[in-house]
Amino acid sequence: MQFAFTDEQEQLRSTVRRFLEDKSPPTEVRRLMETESGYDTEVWRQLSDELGLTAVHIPETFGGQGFSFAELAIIAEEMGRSLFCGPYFSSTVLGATAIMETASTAQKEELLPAIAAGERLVALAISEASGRWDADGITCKVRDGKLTGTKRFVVDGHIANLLIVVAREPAGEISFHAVSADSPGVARRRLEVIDPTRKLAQVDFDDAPATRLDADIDGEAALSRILDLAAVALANEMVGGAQWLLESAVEYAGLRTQFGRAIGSFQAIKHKCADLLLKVELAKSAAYYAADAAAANDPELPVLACIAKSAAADAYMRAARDCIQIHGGIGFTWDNDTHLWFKRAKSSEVLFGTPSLYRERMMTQIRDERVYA
Amino acid sequence: MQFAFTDEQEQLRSTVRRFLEDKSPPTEVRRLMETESGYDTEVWRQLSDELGLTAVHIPETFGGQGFSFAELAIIAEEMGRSLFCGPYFSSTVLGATAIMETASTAQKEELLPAIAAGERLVALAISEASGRWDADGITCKVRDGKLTGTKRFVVDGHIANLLIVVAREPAGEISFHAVSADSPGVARRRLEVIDPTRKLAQVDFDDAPATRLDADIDGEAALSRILDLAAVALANEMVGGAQWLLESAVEYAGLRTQFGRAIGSFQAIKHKCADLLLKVELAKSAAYYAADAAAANDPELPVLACIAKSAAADAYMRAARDCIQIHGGIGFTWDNDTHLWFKRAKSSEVLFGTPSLYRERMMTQIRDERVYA
Amino acid sequence: MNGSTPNSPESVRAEVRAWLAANWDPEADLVAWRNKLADAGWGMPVWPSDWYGRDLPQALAPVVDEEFARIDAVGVAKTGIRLLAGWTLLEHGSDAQKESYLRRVLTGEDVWCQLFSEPGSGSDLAGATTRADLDGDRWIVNGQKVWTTSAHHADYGLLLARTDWDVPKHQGLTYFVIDMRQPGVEVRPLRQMNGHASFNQVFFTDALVPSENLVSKVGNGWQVALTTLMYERRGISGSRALPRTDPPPGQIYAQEREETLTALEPYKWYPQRAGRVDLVEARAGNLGDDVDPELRQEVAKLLILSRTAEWTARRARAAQEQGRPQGPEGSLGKLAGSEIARQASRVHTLLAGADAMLAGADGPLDGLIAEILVSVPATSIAGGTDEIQRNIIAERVLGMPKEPRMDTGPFRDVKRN
Amino acid sequence: MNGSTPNSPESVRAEVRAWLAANWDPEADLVAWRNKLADAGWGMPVWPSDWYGRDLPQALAPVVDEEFARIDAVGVAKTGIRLLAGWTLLEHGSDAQKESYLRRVLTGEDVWCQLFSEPGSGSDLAGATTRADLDGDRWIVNGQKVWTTSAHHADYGLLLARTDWDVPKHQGLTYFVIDMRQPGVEVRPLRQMNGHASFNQVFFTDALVPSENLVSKVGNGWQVALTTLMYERRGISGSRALPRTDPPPGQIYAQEREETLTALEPYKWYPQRAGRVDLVEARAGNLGDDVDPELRQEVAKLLILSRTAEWTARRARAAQEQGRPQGPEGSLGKLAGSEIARQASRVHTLLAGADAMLAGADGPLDGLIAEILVSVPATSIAGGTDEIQRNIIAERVLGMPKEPRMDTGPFRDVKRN
Repeated sequence: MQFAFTDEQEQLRSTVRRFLEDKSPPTEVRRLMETESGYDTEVWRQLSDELGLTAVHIPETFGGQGFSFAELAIIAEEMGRSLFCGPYFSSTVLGATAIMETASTAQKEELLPAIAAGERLVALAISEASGRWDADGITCKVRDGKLTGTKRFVVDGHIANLLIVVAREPAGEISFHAVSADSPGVARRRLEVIDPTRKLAQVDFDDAPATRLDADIDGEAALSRILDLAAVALANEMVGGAQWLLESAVEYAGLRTQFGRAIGSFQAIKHKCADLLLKVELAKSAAYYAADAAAANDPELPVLACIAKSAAADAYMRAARDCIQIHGGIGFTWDNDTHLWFKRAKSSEVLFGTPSLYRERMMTQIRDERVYA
Repeated sequence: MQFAFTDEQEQLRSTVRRFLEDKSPPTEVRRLMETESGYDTEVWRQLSDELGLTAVHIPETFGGQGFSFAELAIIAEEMGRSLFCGPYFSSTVLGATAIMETASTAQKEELLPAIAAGERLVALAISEASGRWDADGITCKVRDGKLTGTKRFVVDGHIANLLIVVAREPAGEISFHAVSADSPGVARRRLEVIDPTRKLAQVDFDDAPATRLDADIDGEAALSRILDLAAVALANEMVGGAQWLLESAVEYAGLRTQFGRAIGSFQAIKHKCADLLLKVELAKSAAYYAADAAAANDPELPVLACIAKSAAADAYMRAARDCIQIHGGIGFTWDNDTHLWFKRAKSSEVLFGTPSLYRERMMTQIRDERVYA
Repeated sequence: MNGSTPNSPESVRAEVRAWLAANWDPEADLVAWRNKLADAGWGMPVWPSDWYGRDLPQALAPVVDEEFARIDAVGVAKTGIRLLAGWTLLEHGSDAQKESYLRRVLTGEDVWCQLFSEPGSGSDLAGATTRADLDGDRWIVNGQKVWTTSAHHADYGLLLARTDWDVPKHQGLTYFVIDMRQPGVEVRPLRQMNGHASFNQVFFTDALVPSENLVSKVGNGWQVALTTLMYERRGISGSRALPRTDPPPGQIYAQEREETLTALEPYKWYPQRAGRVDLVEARAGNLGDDVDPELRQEVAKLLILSRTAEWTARRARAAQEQGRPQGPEGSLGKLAGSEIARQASRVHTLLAGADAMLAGADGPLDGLIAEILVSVPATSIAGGTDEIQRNIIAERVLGMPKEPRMDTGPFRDVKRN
Repeated sequence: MNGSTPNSPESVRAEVRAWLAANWDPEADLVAWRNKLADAGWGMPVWPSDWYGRDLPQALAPVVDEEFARIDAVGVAKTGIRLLAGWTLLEHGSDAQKESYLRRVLTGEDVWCQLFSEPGSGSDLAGATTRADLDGDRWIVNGQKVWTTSAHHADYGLLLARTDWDVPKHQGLTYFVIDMRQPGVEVRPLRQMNGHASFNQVFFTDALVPSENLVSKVGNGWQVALTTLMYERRGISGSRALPRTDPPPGQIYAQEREETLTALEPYKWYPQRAGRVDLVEARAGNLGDDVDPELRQEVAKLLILSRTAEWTARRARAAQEQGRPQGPEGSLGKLAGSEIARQASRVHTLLAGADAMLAGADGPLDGLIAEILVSVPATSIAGGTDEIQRNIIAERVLGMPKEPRMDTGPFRDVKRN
């Protein structure tokens, strides 16, 4: 397992950070979050065409760059840092990954190149009204290539061209399906969300034509693995956001003067920041380690994903809370940027499951390991 | 429900505090905790004869003073504050209360006067090797007036004259029995404990002669109520100890100078103390409220006992930890008194059940209320 | 008759009851009725008889309240900060100021706002840098205030401004009543992260205050402000009063309800800010083991916090009522409230699960949960941050030593934003 | 040959391997072998070739360690604080001092102790008030030190004492080597709350230090002490080294084992102080729903803390090995350790339940759990309290502004205990 980024990875990080600092400053985030689509097509084009970020972890045979999940995680972290508004998490992280895990070679050849090019946007539809993300929560039915049911919490589901839908076969097993967003029987509605920088949709399927992704896999195991990978990418995105909040809090504490002193010279503020740094650094270690495990197909991934997701969620929420508190009243205003990250933190905290569910899952997996090992 | 102590109660508190400050300073606590019996018989005599504290909540018809559980709780709080070493908690709080809840009038007439006079020491034996305190944990068997089994965690079981033992009848129900400590078939052994100011014993019964306490009651309900009362008394004892620790920490922080300032002028210390004060005051409110409910036979007692015990345990442990931390290295030495209270806090945290078990019990009871109300 | 009655609870009760029987009319006009209250002194009976009161001791005030409540009689205006203005002017104002303002404070005809906080002085109120410079017989005010509630419809403001920069900061402040309806005063709403705009920023550009509007004397502003703040801490400010549910028939109730609703409009989210423990209470008996594994413990912790905080507040009140010295319980409520709000937010998140991502009509309880989640961060800041509360508790309740101060010299030389 | 070899990993490896092949003998006498190591420079190869080393760059030290480990060869003495003494004297000592002490530091023949902390200066080490007064060609020492490990069998102490009371506190300290075996030095064990006595109090009553034992120069003691502390933070101090389990046959292993056991005797509880997460790890796969309702979550939190702290430490090391600037990860270990210990204590309590009340032979794991519970409070204090660590992290890592200081004047006038 690697504990340091390679020079190439550091360079990738710098490139992405420079791009996002230029293209996704808070003013742009504020502009885009008020739009219906939620992103800027020109920036998306640059990100795809010029930087090739949409292709990063897709194999070269399918039009990708053939890097690993570790590089994807670095990009996610930087996007979390800048609160980038765009369908990267939905299409590249969730959508492309789901296809890579469940589609046949022929299907990959058909679907992935346009995704790698950033031309086709995919959304992954798992959760339903119950808000569960595991196989037991899947009640959407598929029969004879027709899909019926309702999916909720579909990230960027309102703008995707293609939907990857997890459904239940008549015999009861879980399977993955590609559904074109403009098919008959598909109705999409954007949901009102707490975090306007990440749009969610509800998608209703009524006998919608669906193509089963037919790699020879166990659907439940694939869902589980896709969720592990999603959690790891999200964890990396979250630590990026947490780091931004920490830096913002420390900077403000150094500038803001009360009682004739910078407030950062008061132990109440100083020690809060020190504790926060610890929490953020531990979460980063978990996120990086899990990303490396994902890249290396490490069998410990399920446990590491749980650690990464819960540590990152707790650190991000703590960072958001502390950053507002250190800013005082100003931190609670709309004009101050902190709340943008706060809302992303809150939304990410529960996406794919709460920290306590992930901890419980970790304990179950540790037990399984012992029992079956 | 009362939210203030009466003048009489305040006077009782002052009397008890003065007595304990005189008779139970830390030097005495240190002396007695190293003895086998764990208490000073002359102080015990004064406490019983002169102050009548052993009689406080026992009805006048049985040789007591006829005060309520609220007065008992005040005494417990003061004893917790001074870490009084003596069989008050075991004999007066647990033993006498158990007899009052489970014995017939004739048995009370026989047993209680000597207890009220402080001449007979009773110990209550509930828990066994499993460490459980509920009815399901009772495996000691009684048949034809003979008791067999092993009890652990019997507070002052090594010095009591009389043991009140919870056992299971052949038909499966729970019953309470009086067993003379010097009966054949009774073997007692003092256990090594973390808190030397509260001694625990293991008692083995091998066909020991036992007299069933035969009030017309449901044994399981009685056990539950006795444990509620025990938890409330212990909660009051704990907040007394927590208050001592808080005062000790604040006092030391005002005296100790580092970097040219009293350490209490640093926000790190100051804010820790403010947070601790909040925790201790909330726990006190819970302990007082629950004691009042116990005195008033309030049907909400089971929920209130859970709140009081868990709040007091958490506040006491926090106070103990913070008091050591504020004292720094000196707080970790044997010669500093803080560890005496720390160990009592740790021991009390788990006596009758951990705070999380009490919280779980609270939730179960809230549910039961809703379901059956 | 004012002041001549022997003040026993019975006599006061008989007197107010008789007066109400003779005067109360649910169909009266609100302002006319309140003028009657001011004349009789029953609206603020603890105020001096010279100024719309009856010299009643505080301990007897509940008797009067009870009699009003018994027949649902309407009292003087209490929303907003007008009563803070009333109390402050009563203690520090000139007779002319009392004459000008107090009656309309009670009738509710004038709206008041408090102009203390500034962008550069939040926790450190005494660090205000809004300036007032004497120019003949008037003061010229320049600067900026913030977190001002009701400023957008206020007639008058309680203004704390710096008039001397060469003395230590607490000594260079002066307290004024400023007319808010003048060209030099600009009020802009301040939007919060939860989307509401309960507060305003107020900009002063050569705004004018006539000399007679100076309260107390030049340089004594901090002392006067402390009076206002003391009454604020005692909860005199009525911003959290709720409108009557199901008001009885009668014109006066309709008028009062409209007044309350207008005053409360910006504060609709205040209950959400506090965490809405009531919503958790309602579900607590209903949480099985099929829910989030941490939920039952976290709910229990929340209920324990919230109940013990309530009991602690009652202990403080009971001690006060018994005339015992107030224990530490009284100062702890605000800090406890922050913990409760945070824990409630945690519990609502666990309860909602994925639904915690949704807001508005799509969100749980029609968006109420989302509003809680994005409002609770205000609780540990508004009205004094947790950090300031801990300082106060440690220093004033526990008697711990103060921090060395860096702002005791002439204000001109104090480091500031 | 010293210093003349081109320093490639391969050449160093070949060289040390050849030397060991020629010299290593498991039946050698421990001190004789270490004298040989000192002569050849392989015991501390990064030390200068003039002083028992080989001028090797730090980056190549692991190669030498690997070769020693490969054949289980014994190294120089590392227990106690003797290597801190070695490094400090190497940097600041006179040639005569190096000549007198360094060799026996490496052979382990002399035991050293560190005399910095005092009852009145714990967090504030520079506030020491033990005094050294010059009397002809010797210094007379009076005062009291505390938290001194190994003082009861030490030959020499590293003493920080005040020699000038009229300058600011950091400037009035001087660093000495003091002979511990003299009548003016009294060592008393200091018992801790867990019953162990790992530390000592040391009382000086007209103890004597000859002038030649002054390290560096008068008034430069704080700078020298910082060197000692820096090496201590780098983990050079060997107090936590464990004795070999299953040592191979050979006289030298027996001698080494005895040395280690003696040195470690007072520290047997150190693993318990850290919380013994290993004991929880061993049971983590085995916790059903029949246990305490909070336990699974609390165990998960502990394992997450402990694993992420370990990965964070490895990130720091990896960055260092790559020659990248060390990130903040390095400074955080101690603070993380405190949190881990506290959380471990919590978990052990929940796991043990009622058994947590028992100790010694009656307690779980033969008293080990009880020892954990009464030892963890030391973790957040020893070696710098959590509060001091947070200051350091905030100021040095995050670059936050320092607090105003109250102790910058002449030490004589600084408020102290």
